[in-house]
Amino acid sequence: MVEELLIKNGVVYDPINGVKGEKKDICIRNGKIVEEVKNPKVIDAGGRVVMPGGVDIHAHIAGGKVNSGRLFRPEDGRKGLKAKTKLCRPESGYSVPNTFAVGYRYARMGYTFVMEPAMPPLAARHTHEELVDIPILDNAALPLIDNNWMTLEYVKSGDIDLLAAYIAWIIKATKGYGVKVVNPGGTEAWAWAKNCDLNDAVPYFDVTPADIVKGLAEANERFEMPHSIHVHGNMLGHPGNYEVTLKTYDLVKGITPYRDRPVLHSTHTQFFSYGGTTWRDFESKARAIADYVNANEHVSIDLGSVILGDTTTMTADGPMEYSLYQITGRKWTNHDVELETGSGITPFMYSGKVGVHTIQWAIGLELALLTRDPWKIALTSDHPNAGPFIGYPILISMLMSKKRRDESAEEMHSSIFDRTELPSIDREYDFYEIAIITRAMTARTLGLHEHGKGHLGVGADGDVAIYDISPEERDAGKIQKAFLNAKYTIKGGEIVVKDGEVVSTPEGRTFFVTPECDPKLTDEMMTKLKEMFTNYYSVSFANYPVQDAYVPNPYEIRAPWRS
Amino acid sequence: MGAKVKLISGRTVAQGQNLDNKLSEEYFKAVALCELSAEDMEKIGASPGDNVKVRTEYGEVVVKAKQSTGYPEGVIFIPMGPWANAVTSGNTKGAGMPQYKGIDAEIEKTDEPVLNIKELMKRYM
Amino acid sequence: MEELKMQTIRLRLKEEVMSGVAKIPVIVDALTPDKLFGKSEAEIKGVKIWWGNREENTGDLFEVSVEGDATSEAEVKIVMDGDLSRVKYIGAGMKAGEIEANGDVDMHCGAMMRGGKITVRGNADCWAGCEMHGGELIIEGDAGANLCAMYRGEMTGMTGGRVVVGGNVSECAGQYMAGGEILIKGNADILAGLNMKGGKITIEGDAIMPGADMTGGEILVKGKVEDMIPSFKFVETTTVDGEQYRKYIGDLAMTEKRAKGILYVK
Amino acid sequence: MVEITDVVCPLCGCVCDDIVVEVEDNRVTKVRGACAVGKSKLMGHGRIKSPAIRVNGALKECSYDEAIKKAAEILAGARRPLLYGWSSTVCEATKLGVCLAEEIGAVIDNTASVCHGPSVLAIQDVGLPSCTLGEVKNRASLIIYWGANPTAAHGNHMKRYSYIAKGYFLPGGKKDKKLVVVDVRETKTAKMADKFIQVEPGKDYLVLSALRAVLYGHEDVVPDNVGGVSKEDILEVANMMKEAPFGIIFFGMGVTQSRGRHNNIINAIQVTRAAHTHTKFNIMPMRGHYNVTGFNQVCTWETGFPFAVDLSRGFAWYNPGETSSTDLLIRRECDAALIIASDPGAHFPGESIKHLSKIPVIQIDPFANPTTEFADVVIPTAVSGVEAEGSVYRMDGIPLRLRKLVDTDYLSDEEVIQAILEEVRAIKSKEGE
Repeated sequence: MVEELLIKNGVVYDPINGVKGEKKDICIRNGKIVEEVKNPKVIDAGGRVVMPGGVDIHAHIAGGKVNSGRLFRPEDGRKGLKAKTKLCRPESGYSVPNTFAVGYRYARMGYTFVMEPAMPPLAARHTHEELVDIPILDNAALPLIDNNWMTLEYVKSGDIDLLAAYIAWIIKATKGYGVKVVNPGGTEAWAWAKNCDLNDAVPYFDVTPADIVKGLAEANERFEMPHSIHVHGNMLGHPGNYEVTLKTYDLVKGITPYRDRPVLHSTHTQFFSYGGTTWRDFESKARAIADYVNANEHVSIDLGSVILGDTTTMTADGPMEYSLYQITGRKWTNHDVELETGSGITPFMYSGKVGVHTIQWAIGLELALLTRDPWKIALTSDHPNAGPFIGYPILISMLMSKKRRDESAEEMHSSIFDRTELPSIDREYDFYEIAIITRAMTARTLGLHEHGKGHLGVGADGDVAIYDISPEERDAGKIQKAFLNAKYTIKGGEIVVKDGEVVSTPEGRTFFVTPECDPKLTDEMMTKLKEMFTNYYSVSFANYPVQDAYVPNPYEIRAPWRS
Repeated sequence: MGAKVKLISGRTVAQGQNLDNKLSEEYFKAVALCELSAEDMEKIGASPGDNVKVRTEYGEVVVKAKQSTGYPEGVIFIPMGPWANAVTSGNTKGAGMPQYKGIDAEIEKTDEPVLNIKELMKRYM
Repeated sequence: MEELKMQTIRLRLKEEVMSGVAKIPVIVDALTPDKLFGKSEAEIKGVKIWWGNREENTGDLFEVSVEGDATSEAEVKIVMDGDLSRVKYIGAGMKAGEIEANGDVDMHCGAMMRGGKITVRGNADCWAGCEMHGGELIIEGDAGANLCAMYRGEMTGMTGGRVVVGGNVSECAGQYMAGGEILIKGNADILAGLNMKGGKITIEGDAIMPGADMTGGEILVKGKVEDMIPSFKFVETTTVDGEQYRKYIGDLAMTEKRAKGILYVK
Repeated sequence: MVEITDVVCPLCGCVCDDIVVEVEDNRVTKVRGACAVGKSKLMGHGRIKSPAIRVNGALKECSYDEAIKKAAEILAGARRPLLYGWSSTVCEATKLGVCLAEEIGAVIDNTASVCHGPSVLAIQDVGLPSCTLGEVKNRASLIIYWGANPTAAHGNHMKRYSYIAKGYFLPGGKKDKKLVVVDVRETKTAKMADKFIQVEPGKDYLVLSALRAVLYGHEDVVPDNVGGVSKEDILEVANMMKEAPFGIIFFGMGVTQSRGRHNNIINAIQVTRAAHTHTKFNIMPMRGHYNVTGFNQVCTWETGFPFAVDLSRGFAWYNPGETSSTDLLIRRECDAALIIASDPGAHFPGESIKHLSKIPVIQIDPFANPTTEFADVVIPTAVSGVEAEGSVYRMDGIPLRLRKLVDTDYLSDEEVIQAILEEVRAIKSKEGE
């Protein structure tokens, strides 16, 4: 590893530090950003765009569900085949790439951190085994906590402190990062082939999804958690669901976050911004969602923007995947996880010739363009649900070029003109705003900016992306190309990508949070938890928590109890 | 006197208990046998403990006869292992999986001995 | 009319390639008429092909000779001789021209081909004509499993072209077939036309469990049908080419909405 | 004496993790809670004493270093090597195995190839509506074993997870449940069933198609007898499926290894999908070895494909039927093989063994077995789950960590593969010079 690095002549976009396209040197020593260096290796950025390493807030890259997707789609594997090189291991897959391809491809795009957003606690070891096998990227994973019987019981009895104790235990036991919610209550109902709307009673448990969301948001704020609850709400993908979405946001409005951040992160919001009553009168309600986000401070969103083409959809939202499979008739995998969660997977093709897909495609972009403050928005495609992450550069070019959007719209189904307002939006993102939605906002929303990610201030990690493009460039094609293959990606002070090729493959670190709960509450919760294990789990309590061996490169963040 | 049968193979408890002990007498006793119905037993004029020769398109092997209930006439069972595989087809028909079950076979009573594992493996070398 | 020019490229696999204890396969998708068109004998000898885990020069594995000239890909004919039983991907992906393989050929012969003609004077192993889109594949002997089917996980097999098998075919011939024609002069092992959604399969001999999970296309069995799939619906007795057949539609195991396949049985 | 609780059993795909073991003088002396087969495994058997290399037809003892060096020479020189086995070892070893396969351009394959490989092919066609075993325990009021005989192969399966287990919604255990068994013979499992369906060998496919037709409302087209099963019985099973709020099919090698192979499984999964139009229905393969699933998981996330992966051209090519072990051997494609934690000598068809016995074979295993009879290099290792720890995956994909119960002087599988890999790299870099 080079001990000192100096990046000269870069035009730097570092939103967390307010650096807005300034010509600025960046100094790195021993993997961290420093004021100055003495005897550095010098990279001449030659007036190119320089940003902190990308931080993805939500991409399904590791774990049982992702691997089931790979396993049942050898035809997808066949699409991305690349032979091994002296340095790199073989790549496979397009929408469900193998672990090595995940690391290399993200690094080529200038990303250095990715959040795996759906870890079934019972299978957490699996997620970590894959994360370890993803080269280069720092990472973390969010355990699913909302359909767990322990959660349902405590929400039902209203014991938010005990719920917090359970959250603390399960985040520690899974070496997880925060609280993930996926179709609260609906996933439990799916165990009986049913589903739940926001105010339906969950079968046998006598709570509603609304109770669960509120309870978890309150419990999460009992600690100094770096991230808010991360919510995939009810009725994902259903026409008319935007009202459910807004009601869900309203549930947590009064809750005070422990620090200056939202109390609810609404993920892949494109899938939750639907109007109409059926697929026939389906339309965009991105405006309604954006208006809400514009007017409130307690919600952040990521886009879940569609990338046209074939992909593999996968989520813990089992009933949603079943509906999708009924539409397509293609292969369908479902995997319900005892006492905790579920999941479904089915391939899907987004086509610009299909009205519904076209509207979905427009909604993601509308959300980004109609929400005024980019600090509330993250760029995602909910990889691979709305399309594989390798399509991010396409999305970036769309946001930066009205011309490109118009050209695309011309080729697409006419519903883009009558069911969305995308064609009438003139706004174009600049590089600074792109830097916000791809690294600064995401790092800040995850609380990672306090741990060296998403910015280039002194003390930050030496994670830098240099894109082969000048700040004046407006050509969408050139923008897309530049963001696909970085000129340089530097990770922890080490050059990992040069001219779009991976040149070194250091191991990534896994970030996890240790919530510190009141021991009395923990003891009380533990009695109930052990009963669950004795009677209903199929594994023993002692074999459940993720052993240290699964996190060989740990980065621990402590989250003290707020008494 | 022979009989035409379908041969299947599969796991048994005793076979499983000796998986790590295959060169032993216990494994031999557990696996070098053939379970069949009383009807088939009678058809070939064999009594429990007699040796039976099983012949298929792919080879032949001698195993001990064991009368068992639960088998329809014309279905015989050899526990998974080297004796069953001596007569199993390797043709996977493009699926990767040999057909271990439902192989057309002929059985007859024989005075030939049951080969032990070393003798059996020698046949391949 | 101007006489069609022809170029003949002869490739004879050297004996020593297949004479070891192991018969390590040679992969020849780089040796199609369209890819070799315009190359000199020396250049053909230098074309890299895989033999096991190493790349070799074609000239090191094959005796190569070239006669005549060609002005287009269509005028190139490749004649392959020697022990071809471990030579894979003969004519795979070819777009034009002709290949004649004298002997039994290995897997993937004619896979993904789009045009031209392949004649196999012997048997072809599994995946012959797999995901074929056009052209003509004649197999004079038997064909292995998954003839004109798809690779793992794909939902579409053969989409076009014509295939004739002189002998018998193994399991799952024409799986997920969506177009084109297959004529089988011998018998078909289980599940011919599995998941078929278009195109036509004619089986002159016997068939076992044909047409399972069909959603389209047509299968005609001139011989006996053993183990008829129990979820087909008898429609009527009808005459095809002067002979009486029982016409079924199916497969109702795919739901009524999707059961649009037609199966003719004697 | 030391008592160790919550021991994870390294035998079958059930991976029971509530076993209690007593250890005295560094030996397992007592096992509680395991089935007969699992207990036998944990108690242990005679071992291969030393690494050995075959010289003039006889195995000659040698050091680990010598055996590893010889193994590396064989593999580095091979044009089409096969790395087979991997189902009775831990994922950590498999990871290194994939790396070794890349390094030497090998085919890597596991015992799924001759077990539930067809199930994988089926999943690749239609997917797998399934769940974890705890879901079955807590919710499944209808349990169907199809071509599976857990009383012989998965001793604790019914007790811990299915028919006999008590669960949250089924507190009465088997009183609250129904058991259906479909098999060609009346096994012990079949004798316990509420309904036993005896099908003719090789006719499962037909019965499954008929069942689907009935579940989709087309009983009118189904003939009176399908594959030896009466229409009446088919209708009865279909009704039981429709009426159960949560049901599951467990299937075994009775369907994967008989005529139809993977297509039987596709059809069984299609039955599950058809049943799902009425109620909640699931299906799960009864995976054999304790980590056969783990290999498939690791191989999938590392190469993109679950087994039978050919890395000879530097990228992964997956095509069971071509790249699967029995085919490679019958077709005489391989010129060397490394066999680890498995025994093709006992479990492959004779035609495959014939070729295997003629090429250089490296065997890595704690125990002597028929493969040892012709292996050219024999490398004994620690018993995973007794003498070495590591990651394994249960039949339902749940990852667990095997424990180390006693000390050993044997190297672990992981250490041996690592050493071979390093040796191979050294040879290759010398060649490169």
